[in-house]
Amino acid sequence: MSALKGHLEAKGLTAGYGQTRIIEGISLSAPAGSRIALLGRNGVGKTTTLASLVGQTRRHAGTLTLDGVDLTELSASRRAELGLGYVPQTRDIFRSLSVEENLVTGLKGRPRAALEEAYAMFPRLKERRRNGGGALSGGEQQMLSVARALLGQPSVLLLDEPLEGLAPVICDQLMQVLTTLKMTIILVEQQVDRALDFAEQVIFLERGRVMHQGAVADVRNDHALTERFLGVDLVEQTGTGA
Amino acid sequence: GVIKVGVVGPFSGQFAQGGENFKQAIEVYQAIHGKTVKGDTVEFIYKDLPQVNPAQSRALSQELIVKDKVSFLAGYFLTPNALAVAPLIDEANIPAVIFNAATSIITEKSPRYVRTSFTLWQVTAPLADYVAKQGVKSVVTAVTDYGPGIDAEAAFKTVYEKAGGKIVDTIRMPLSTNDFAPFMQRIKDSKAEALYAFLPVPITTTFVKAFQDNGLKETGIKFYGPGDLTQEPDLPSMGDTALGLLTAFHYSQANPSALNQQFLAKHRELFGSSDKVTFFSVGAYDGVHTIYKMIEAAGGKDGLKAVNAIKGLSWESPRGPVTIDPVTRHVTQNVYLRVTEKKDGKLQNTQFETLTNQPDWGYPGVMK
Amino acid sequence: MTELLRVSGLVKNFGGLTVSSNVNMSLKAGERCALIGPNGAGKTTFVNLVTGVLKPSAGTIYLDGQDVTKLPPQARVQRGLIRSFQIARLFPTLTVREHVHLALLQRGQKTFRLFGSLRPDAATKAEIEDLLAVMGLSSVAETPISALAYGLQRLLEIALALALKPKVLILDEPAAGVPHSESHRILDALDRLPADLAVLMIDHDMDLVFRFAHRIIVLAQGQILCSGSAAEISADPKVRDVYLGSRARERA
Amino acid sequence: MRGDLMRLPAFLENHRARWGSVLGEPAVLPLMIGAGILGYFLFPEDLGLLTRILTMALYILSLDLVLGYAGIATLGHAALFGAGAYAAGIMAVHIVQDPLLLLLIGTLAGGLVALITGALILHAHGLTLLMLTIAVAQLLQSLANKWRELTGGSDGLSGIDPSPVLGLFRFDLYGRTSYLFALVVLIVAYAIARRIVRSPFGLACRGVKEDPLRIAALGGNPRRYLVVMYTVGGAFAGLAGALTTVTTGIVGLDSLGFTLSAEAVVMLVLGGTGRLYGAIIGTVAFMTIHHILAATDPFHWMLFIGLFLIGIVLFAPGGITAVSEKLAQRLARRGT
Amino acid sequence: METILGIAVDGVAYGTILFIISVGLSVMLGLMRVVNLAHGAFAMMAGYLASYGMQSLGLPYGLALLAAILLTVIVTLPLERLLYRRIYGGNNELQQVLLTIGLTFVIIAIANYSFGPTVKRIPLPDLLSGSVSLGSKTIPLHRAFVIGLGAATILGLWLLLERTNFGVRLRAAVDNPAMAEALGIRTERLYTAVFALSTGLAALGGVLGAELLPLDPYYAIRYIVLFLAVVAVGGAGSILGSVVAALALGILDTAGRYLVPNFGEFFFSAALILILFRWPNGFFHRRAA
Ligand SMILES: Nc1ncnc2c1ncn2[C@@H]1O[C@H](COP(=O)(O)OP(=O)(O)OP(=O)(O)O)[C@@H](O)[C@H]1O
Ligand SMILES: Nc1ncnc2c1ncn2[C@@H]1O[C@H](COP(=O)(O)OP(=O)(O)OP(=O)(O)O)[C@@H](O)[C@H]1O
Ligand SMILES: CC(C)C[C@H](N)C(=O)O
Ligand SMILES: [Mg+2]
Ligand SMILES: [Mg+2]
Repeated sequence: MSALKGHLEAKGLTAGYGQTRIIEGISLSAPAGSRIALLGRNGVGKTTTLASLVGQTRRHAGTLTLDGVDLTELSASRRAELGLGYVPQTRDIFRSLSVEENLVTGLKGRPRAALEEAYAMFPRLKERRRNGGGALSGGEQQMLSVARALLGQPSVLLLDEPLEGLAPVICDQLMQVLTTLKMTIILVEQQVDRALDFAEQVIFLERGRVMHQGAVADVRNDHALTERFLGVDLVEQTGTGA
Repeated sequence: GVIKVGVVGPFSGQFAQGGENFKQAIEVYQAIHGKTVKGDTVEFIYKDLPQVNPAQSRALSQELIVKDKVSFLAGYFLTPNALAVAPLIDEANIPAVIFNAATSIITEKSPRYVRTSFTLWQVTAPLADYVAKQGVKSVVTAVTDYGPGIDAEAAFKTVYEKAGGKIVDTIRMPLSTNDFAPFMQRIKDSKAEALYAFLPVPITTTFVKAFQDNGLKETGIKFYGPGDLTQEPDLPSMGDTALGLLTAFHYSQANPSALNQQFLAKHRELFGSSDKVTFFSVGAYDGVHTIYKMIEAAGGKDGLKAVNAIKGLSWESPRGPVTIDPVTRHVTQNVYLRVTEKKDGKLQNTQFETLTNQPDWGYPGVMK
Repeated sequence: MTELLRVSGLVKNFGGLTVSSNVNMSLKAGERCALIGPNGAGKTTFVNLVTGVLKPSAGTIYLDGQDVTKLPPQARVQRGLIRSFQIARLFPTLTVREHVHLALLQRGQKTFRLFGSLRPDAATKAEIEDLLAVMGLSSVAETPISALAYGLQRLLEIALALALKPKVLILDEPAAGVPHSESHRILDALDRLPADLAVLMIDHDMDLVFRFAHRIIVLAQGQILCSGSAAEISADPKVRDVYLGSRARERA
Repeated sequence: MRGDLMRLPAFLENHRARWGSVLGEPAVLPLMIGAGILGYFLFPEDLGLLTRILTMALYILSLDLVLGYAGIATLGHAALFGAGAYAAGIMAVHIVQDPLLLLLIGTLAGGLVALITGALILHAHGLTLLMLTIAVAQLLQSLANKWRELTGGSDGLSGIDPSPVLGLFRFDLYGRTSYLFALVVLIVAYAIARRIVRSPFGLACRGVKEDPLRIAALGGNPRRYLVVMYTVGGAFAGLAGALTTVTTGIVGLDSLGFTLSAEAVVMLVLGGTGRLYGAIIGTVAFMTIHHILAATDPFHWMLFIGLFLIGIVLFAPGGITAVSEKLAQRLARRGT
Repeated sequence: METILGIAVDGVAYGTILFIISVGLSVMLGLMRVVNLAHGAFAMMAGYLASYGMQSLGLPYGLALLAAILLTVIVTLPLERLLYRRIYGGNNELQQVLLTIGLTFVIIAIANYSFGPTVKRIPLPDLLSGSVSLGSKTIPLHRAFVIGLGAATILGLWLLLERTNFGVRLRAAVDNPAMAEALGIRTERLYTAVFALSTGLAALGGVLGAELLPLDPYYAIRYIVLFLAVVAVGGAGSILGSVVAALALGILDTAGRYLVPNFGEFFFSAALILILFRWPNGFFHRRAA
C-alpha cells in the first residue's frame, strides 16, 4: 500500500441554501489520517459545513481539494467516488430499500461479500437484513448509516452526530471502531467528552465562522473556550457528572 | 352588403375530420356557385367546438349572434351541441342549419332548425326492411351506447320485427370500448344469422377488424350497418377486413352521378385531393345551398320566414335528388345500398341498389 | 395516587418478529418515569402501541381506568394521553403561534367552526402567550416552522403537548438533536408541569434521564428487564451489559 | 444565548413571503367587483363568454378549497359540478324554475354527493385517491348516460327555462342578466369561501394537508376534516354546476366528464393553489387565452395552449399568482 | 365453460397490452415520482412512427417496430433533460400535471398536423395476421405474439430492477437523491436511463397495441386514465403489481362487456372503486414507507 490518502483542504468556503449564506469563509486543513472534532452550538452551521464539503449546498466562494485534486466544481457523486464518505445527521436511510440493499448502495463497486464487514461491525443489522429501512428503530438506522458509509472505504469520513439516538453501549462500540479506522475523520458531535476523547484537533464554530482551532489538549485545559462556544464547563461536567 | 353565417364545428380534436369536411365543402360550394346572393356577399365565421359541450355550444352561438351579428347559424356536428341552441335561435329568430348531428329529435325542438345530413332512422329503416326481405331470419344488433346508437338500434328493431324478423340480442357498447373481443364472442354466441352494427369513428376501424380477427367472418354471419362504418377516409386503415361489408347510406364518394364527379373534381382542384370527402362534406355542401336559398327569399332577415321559404324545396345534390320535408325540415333523400370492394387497388363503397325518397323515419308521425 | 396508565400483557409482532412481548407497566399521577433500553428494544414501538398508532397483537391498555385499546389515536389524545415525536413533526408553513392556537382549538373542540373567526378570545390569547413564554418561544411566535431552528422545534413540540392539557405525557427522545449542554431547557420546561401529571420519557441521554426520572424502566428485546431508581439502575450489572456500557461507571 | 437559536434572516425572509400573500388579500373582493362591473360595460357583446368564465371561476374556486386547502388530489371534481348541474336541470324541467331555488338545489346536491363519496374514498392517498375520484365521476357519468328518461342521456338535458331572477330580471339574449347574476353569485361565494378558509376549521385543514398524523396527535380526526372540506367544496362545485345550468339552459354529459375535471386542475395550478384568488386568476387567464387562440386559429390552438402550459411550469412554477407575488415583493423591497 | 375460456383468453390478451404500456408509467411513477400524463402520447408517437415507416417507407414490421421504439426514445430524451428533470419528486405533482398535459397537447397538435385526424394503421405481417384456434375459441395470432412478448418484458424488467445492483442504486436514487449522490451514485444518469426505459416500453406497447387502441391523435388522452388505473391498482413501481393489475382489469373489463354489455362501463368503474377501496395502496405496495 502506498502512503495514506485523505488530505482534505478547504479554503474560504462560503456556502448556504439558496441565496442565504450559512457559513462564511471556513478554512480547514485535515492531513491524511487526522481526526478533527467540529463543535459548536445548535444552528451554528456544523451540518452545513459538512454538507458543503460533500457538495450538497450552494457554494458562493472558496475552494476544496482532496490529496491535491480540486473538488470545488465537482458534483457530490464525483466527490464520493474520489473518497469522501458521509454520515448525515438525519441518517438518510433509503426507507423503501431493505437493510441489505441499503448497504449495497454503499459498496462503490466492491463485491457483495464485503457486506460481511458491516455485519461484523453491527450484528444487529444482520438480524434485520431483510427488514425495510424505514421500519428500523432510530438507533438501528444510525448503525446502518455508519456501516453504509464505511463499506465504500472512504479516505475521508465525515460524521454528523453519529452517536445521536444510540444506546451508551453502542456508543462505546462505535467510538471503539472509529479509533481503529485508518482514514481522515471529521466528527461533529454533541457528546463533547466523547468527541474530545477521540479527536486530535478541535474546531469551534460560531455563526458560520471558525472561531477557534487547536489541539485537544489545549481545549481540555482552557475552560473558557468550552464555556464560550458550547456553554458548558467541560471539566466540571466530566469530573462529577450527575 | 355582407351576410354572415356562423359555423360551429369540430375544427380540432378527435372529430376534426368533420370540421375540415365542413370547411372545405363550404369553400367548394362558394367556388362553384359564387360568393354572392342577390348582391350580398355571404361570409362564413368558424367557431371551434371539439367535443360534446352544450354550454360552450350555446356560448359560442350566442357570441356569433350578438357580437358577430350573423344571420344564420350552421354546422353542429354532435347532437347535444345542436340541441343546446334551440332557445337561442328562437329568441333571436335565426335559422340553424345542421350539417351533421343525426338524432331525430333535434328538428322537433325548434321550428328554425333545418337539417341537411341524415338520421340513423332514415338510413337504418330501409336497411332493416331489405335485410328482412333477403330472408335473414335472426339478427343481433350492436350499437354504441349513446343517442345516435340507441336511435339506430330502435330503428332496426322496429322495422325488422315488423317485417317478421327476430332480434336475438341487442348489445349496447360503451363509447369508451377499446377491446371488442368480448362483444364479438357474444355476437358469435347469439347464433344470429346477421349482425347490424353502428359505431362512430374512430372505433369503427377497431370494430371491423375485431370482426375479422375473432373469426366471425369465417362463421358466415352477415354484417350490415349504416355507412358510418365504412367512411372513405377510414377504409385504408381497415384494409381488406372491410371487404364485402354491406352498408346503407345516403352518400358515397363512389356515387357515379355527374354532379358528384363535379363536386369531387372541384375538391381536388382546391385542396389537391378528394380522398377525405365524406357525408359530412355533402351535409355542409347542401346546407350552404339551403342558406343561399333562404337568403334569396328573405335576405338574411326574419329567420322564420327564411325557413318557411325553403320548405318543400327540391334540388339535385351530389348525393342525388333531395327535398326539404315541409314538416320535419329534414332532408328527404335516396338511401343507397353499398358493398365495400376493391377497385383499382383502392377500397370503395360501390352502390348497387337505390331506395328512393326516404324521409326521417324517426320523426314522430312519419312512420305509420 | 391514582393510576393513570396501565398496560397489561402487551404483545406486538411484525411478521415473525416479536417487538413487544408481554409488557406490563403502570404510571401513577405525578410520576416522572423514564423508559430506556438498547436500540431496537421496542421503546418507540411501545409508545406507538400506547398512543394507538399501532394496533397491539395482544394485551390491553387502560387510561384513567378505562380500556382504550380499541380507540383511535385522536380519541386517546382527547382523553389526555399526549405524546411528542422522536423526530419533531410540525406543520412546515404554520407559524409557532398558529401551532399553539391550533392545539388549543383542537382541545376545545372548536375546529369545526366553519364560519368562526381565527381571532382568539381573551382567555385563549392569554393562554397562547403564556405557553409561548414558558417555552421561550415568544420571540419567534410569527416564524413559520420551515425557518425555525431545530432546537426550538423540539421546544415547540413540548409546548404543543402541554397545550393539550395532558394527564399522561409521553416524550420520545425529547432531547435528541439538542446539545447536552442545552437539554436543561427541556428539564426546566418539564419542571413547570402540573404536579399531578404522569410523564414517561424515553431518551439515550443518561444525564437527562437520571436527572429527570424518579423511576426508570429498562426495556430489552421487547421485555422489561428491570426497573428502579437511577441509582439502582446504574448499579445493575445487567443494565450495564445491555445498555449503559463502560462509561456509565465514570459518569453516573 | 437564545439569540443563537433564533435564525433571524431566514425568519424575516419567510415572514415576508407569508405576508406577501396575505396582504394582497383584502383588496381582492373590491377588485373583483370593480373588474366585474367594468367587464360588463367594456365587453357588452362578450357577456356569454364572460359568464362562462365566471361560472368556471366558481367551479375552480371550489376545487381550490378541496385541493389547495385540504390537499385532496382529485381528477374527478366534475362529479360534484355535474351533480349540481343535473340536480338543478332536472328540477327545472319538472318542478321549479326559480333560479335562486335551483342554485340552492345544486349546492345541496353537490354537497351531498361529496359527503357520500368523500366518506367512502377519503381514506386513500395519492394516485389511489386520484383514481377513485376519476372512477366516481365515471360511474356518475355512465349513470347519467343510462338514465335517459331523467337526464336526456347523451343528448343532454334540454328544455330548462328558468324564471326571471327574483321575478324581475329575465334571462335575455345578450346575456346581461346571466352575467350580472353569475357575478353576484361568484362574489358572494368568494366571500363565504374566504370566511371558511380563515376560520378555525380552515386552519385545521391546513394542518391536515401538511401532516395528517400530527393532527391526530393533537386529538383531531384527519379524515373528518377531509370529508367536511370535501363536502364544502362539493357544495361550491354543485353551486357552480347549478349556475351553469341556469345561465345556459342545458346540461350535458360533459359536465361529469374527465375533461372538465382535468381542465379544472390545470386552471387552478395555472393560477396558483391555496389562495382562492389564484383560482379566479387561473380561470380568467386560461379561458381568455383559450378563447383567443381558438378564435384566431381554431385548427391548431392545442399546440399553443400546450406550449403555454409548459412555459408556465418552466418560468412561473408556483402559478401566475406566486410569480406576481414574488415580483411585488422584489419591488417592495427595492422601495423600502 | 366455453364462455369462461373465451373471457379468460380475451382478457389476458387485452391485459397484456395494458401491462406493456402501463408498466413504463408505473416504473416512472414509482421511481421518479412523476405522474407522466404524456405517457400515452409517447406510445402514440411510436405508433405513428411505425405506421409511417411501414406505409410510406415500406419497412418490414419488425424493423418498423424497432425503429419506432428507438426513435421515440431518441426524440423524448431531450425532453427529460429539459423538462422532466425539473419536476421529479413527490411534492411536484401539480407541476407535473400541468407540464405533462401541456406536452400531451403539443404532441396531439403535431400528430394532427402531420398525419391528420383519421385512424392510422400498422399492417401486420402475414406471419402474425392469421388466427389460432384454442378449442372453440379463435384468437388472433397477433395477440398470442403480444402475450409472449409481454411475458418476456415482465421477466426482463423484474430481473433488472430487483436482482441487479443497478436496480438497487436506482431505487436508492429515487428514494433520496441527495444521499444517493453522496454515496457516489450518479442520479442524473439513472433518471435518464429510467426515462428511456419507460418511454421505450410505452413505444413498444403503442406499436403492439395499435390493433386494440386505434391510432388517432386523441389516443394520447383517451387511454391515459386506463393506464393510470393499472398503476394505481398494481401499486406504483411494482412490476408484479402491474402484471396482476393489468390482467385483472383486462379480465374484469372483458367479463363485464361480455356478461352485462349494456352496463359494461358502469361495471368497470364500480369494480375499480371496490378494488381500490379494498387495496388502497395497490395489490403490491412497495416495501415500507
Ligand atoms: N435546508 C435548509 N434551508 C435553509 N436554511 C437551512 C437549511 N438547513 C439548515 N438551515 C439553516 O442553516 C443554519 C445552520 O444550520 P446547521 O444545520 O448547519 O447547524 P448545526 O450546527 O448543524 O446545528 P445542529 O446542532 O442543530 O445540528 C440554521 O440557521 C438553519 O436554520
Ligand atoms: N413496521 C415494522 N416492521 C418490521 N419491524 C419493525 C417495524 N417497526 C419496528 N420494527 C422493528 O422493531 C424493533 C423495535 O423498534 P423500536 O423503534 O421500537 O425500537 P426502539 O427501542 O425505539 O429503538 P431506538 O432506541 O433505536 O429508537 C426494531 O428492531 C425494528 O427494526
Ligand atoms: C354519425 C355521428 C357522427 C352522429 C353524431 N355523433 C351525432 O351526435 O349526431
Ligand atoms: Mg447539525
Ligand atoms: Mg426509538
